[in-house]
Amino acid sequence: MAIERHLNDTVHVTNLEWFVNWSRKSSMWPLGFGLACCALEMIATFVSRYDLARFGMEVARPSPRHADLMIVSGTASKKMIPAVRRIYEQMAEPRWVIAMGACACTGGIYKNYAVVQGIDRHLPVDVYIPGCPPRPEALLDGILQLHAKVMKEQSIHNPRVTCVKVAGE
Amino acid sequence: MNQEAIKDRLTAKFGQDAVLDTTVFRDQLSVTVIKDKIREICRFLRDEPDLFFDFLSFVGGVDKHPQTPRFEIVYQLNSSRHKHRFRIKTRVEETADGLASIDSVVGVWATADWHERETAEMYGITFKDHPDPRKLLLPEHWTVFPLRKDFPLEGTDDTPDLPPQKI
Amino acid sequence: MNEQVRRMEDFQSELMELNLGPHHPSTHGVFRAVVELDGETVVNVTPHLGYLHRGYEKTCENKHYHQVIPLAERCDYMGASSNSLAFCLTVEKMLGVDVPERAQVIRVMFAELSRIFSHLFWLGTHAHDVGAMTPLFYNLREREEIMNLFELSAGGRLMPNYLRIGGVIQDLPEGFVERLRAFTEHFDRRVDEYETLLTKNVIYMDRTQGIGVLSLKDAIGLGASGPMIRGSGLAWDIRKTEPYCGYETYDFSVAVEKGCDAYSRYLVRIREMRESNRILKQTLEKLPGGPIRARQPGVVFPPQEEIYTKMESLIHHFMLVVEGLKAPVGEYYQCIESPRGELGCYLVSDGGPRPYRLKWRAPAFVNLESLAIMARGHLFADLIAILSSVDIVLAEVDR
Amino acid sequence: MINSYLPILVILLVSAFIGLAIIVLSTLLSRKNPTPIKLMPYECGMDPIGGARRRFSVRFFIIGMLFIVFDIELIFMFPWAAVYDKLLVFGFVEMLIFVLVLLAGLIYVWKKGALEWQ
Repeated sequence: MAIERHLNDTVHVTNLEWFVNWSRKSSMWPLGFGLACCALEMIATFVSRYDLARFGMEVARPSPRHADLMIVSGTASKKMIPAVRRIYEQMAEPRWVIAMGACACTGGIYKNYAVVQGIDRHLPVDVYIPGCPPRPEALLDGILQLHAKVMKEQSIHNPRVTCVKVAGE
Repeated sequence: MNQEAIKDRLTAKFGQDAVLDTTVFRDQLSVTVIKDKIREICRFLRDEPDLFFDFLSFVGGVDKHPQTPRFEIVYQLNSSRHKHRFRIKTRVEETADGLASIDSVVGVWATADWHERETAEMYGITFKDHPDPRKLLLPEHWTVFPLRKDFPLEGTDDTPDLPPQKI
Repeated sequence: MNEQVRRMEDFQSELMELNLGPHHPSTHGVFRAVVELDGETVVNVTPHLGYLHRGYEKTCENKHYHQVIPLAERCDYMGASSNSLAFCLTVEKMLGVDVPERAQVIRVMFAELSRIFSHLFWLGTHAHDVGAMTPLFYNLREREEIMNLFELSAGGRLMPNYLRIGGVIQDLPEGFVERLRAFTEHFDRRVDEYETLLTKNVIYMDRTQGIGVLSLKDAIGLGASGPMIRGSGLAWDIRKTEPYCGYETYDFSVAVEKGCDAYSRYLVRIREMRESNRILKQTLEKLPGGPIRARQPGVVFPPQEEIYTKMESLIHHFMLVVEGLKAPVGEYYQCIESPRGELGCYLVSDGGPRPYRLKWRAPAFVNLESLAIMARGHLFADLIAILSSVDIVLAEVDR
Repeated sequence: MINSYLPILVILLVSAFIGLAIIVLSTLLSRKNPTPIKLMPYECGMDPIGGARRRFSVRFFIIGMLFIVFDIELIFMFPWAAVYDKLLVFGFVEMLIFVLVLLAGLIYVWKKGALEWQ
């Protein structure tokens, strides 16, 4: 952040860091980005029974400009991957990625010509959630682990720089 | 009207040489017709009052690789009035420059548009005077025909993840 | 004011191309359409598909017959059990396997449950697209109940993977029948709740009546099936015309409307939910005892408990898993009435353990062809209502 | 005399402060990482077709104007509603006339067909 130039790691920076991490974690807005079957389980997690609103995340923003978290739920086909990369790049920092479901993690049961074998070939993924489709509890567990990861970030000392990976490296 | 009677109507109308082969399997009969007359046959099957096949379920391709002629186009027909089904097939030979071609039946059934576009991009069969011969399901920059038997399942290196970078 | 507007309009309105792109809240997945707009009226819609093309048919050609069932279920993740039913019926017709009575009734139960399952999600998202937010939460509450039923019987919530070639994987657990009976009893009142929200709602009627008109001639010409064609006046339901799985023994009526527009498709789907509920009640009464899978060594899996005790069952199971079943040479086309229309599975077999060619006749893919005709001339907001009235599932459209 | 206008001054200062604070803090604290793709307009993940500077149909502006007129009408009602009990019948009649004038405007616009799209 721009402010760290004046506050060279005095004690209150760590408190400020805790505060910044806490505020980011507790109001992380997911991007409404459902690709395939996992999208239905993601929607089931949003709605009243599993209730993602408990974590301040029930606002699924359609536009990447207002979203912090991209939950890639479903199969990223090779025709869709340029759009996925562009949407990720158009999200504002700080941004996180959850690969939900076997297809997003490793291509899942579709090991063929049409599917990208894992979203981490193109995007820096923070949390992988296995399952086809993962149960809503698994998605919630993945989100809680992401919150724990965000709390451990040094968002002021060396803020994360996340960018799209070079093609297929 | 059972399928044998439909086949006899076909042979009566288009002569014996139009119907090349008939296979019967578990109460379903499929007739292989000659490729050049496909559009007249389809129009006849649709317009004949007591056949009246006005509903085309799908147009599909089958790659019989070792055999020649290589490709087989399947037309699965259904009649909304008489509620009977029928299947006709044609064999299409892959010419030297690797482009098999057949007349398009979009004029007869409007639904054949997307079916033929998908069969074209998956097998490399061109449907003559098709109104909109663009790719349907595959990315634009691909030049492979995935559903052919000699195409590996995992894809080759000309099915890249990303289109060539437009710098 | 209006005349001056029209005069000014003539000389400068050129078309605006808008991208209703793959990532859009109201395209029910990754559907893309380039829409040419003249101000707010839609001049032309050209859909671009393939953003969820997963190579389903090519993958099936490299799988054994019983390995294709999970793939088939993921092809239409809203009505998963009806997909595996279509595939299993085709293979059983080719192999000449006759499924025991109890398994047939359970299959009808699961097919009707997945029809209600799919129509509920459609109703929620369709109402959401037209502006009504509440039905989504009502419908997903019922869906959770059906997911409990799927989970109770087969373990999977969304895609139970419960059917096998020759029957079903295991018998219904004890609590299933009581829970299903409780569901069927209170489901009719729930559908009345949805109807009070939408059917007589003036805003909803203005947004959907006369919108997306598909005449019967166009519908048949464009191959539309299921609620699309029943909303245009043709009472064609494959459960009635070509009954499978014992549907001829159930008494239900085909929901048909003459209106040809989005509102009549809504009415058709609502009545279909009620009819499915009626069928579910009848399946509960006539649920017979007996085995849940046919006994045909080398083709159908032997019962699970016999594998640990009997030697030849173990050998049959082992051979079936390792080498798969050998289907006779030939081709067969079997279609069923899925929640979206005529779901057909055309299977060509060359005698090997793998399907030589599997052509999946996806109703959503064919119904989507009529979008351009229906959307022309309407406002842009109506295009969204029409798209959601077609009820597309992108995994089935792009296969 | 002066202190009867003090509250208005306080309100103005506080609102200005809050508005400016939000703008200043967000520019100060936010991280700037403008990549060319991030600055491109977002069009559902695809390449944007055509620029944003183009000739729009006039009807959009008409509907925009009508909205502003009736929105301002509503804003005038807020302070009136706040002190409604002190204004007694006079305030009520005054607002009634104001609403009726605008109602006449609405009827005129409706009859001229400016609300329809065609």
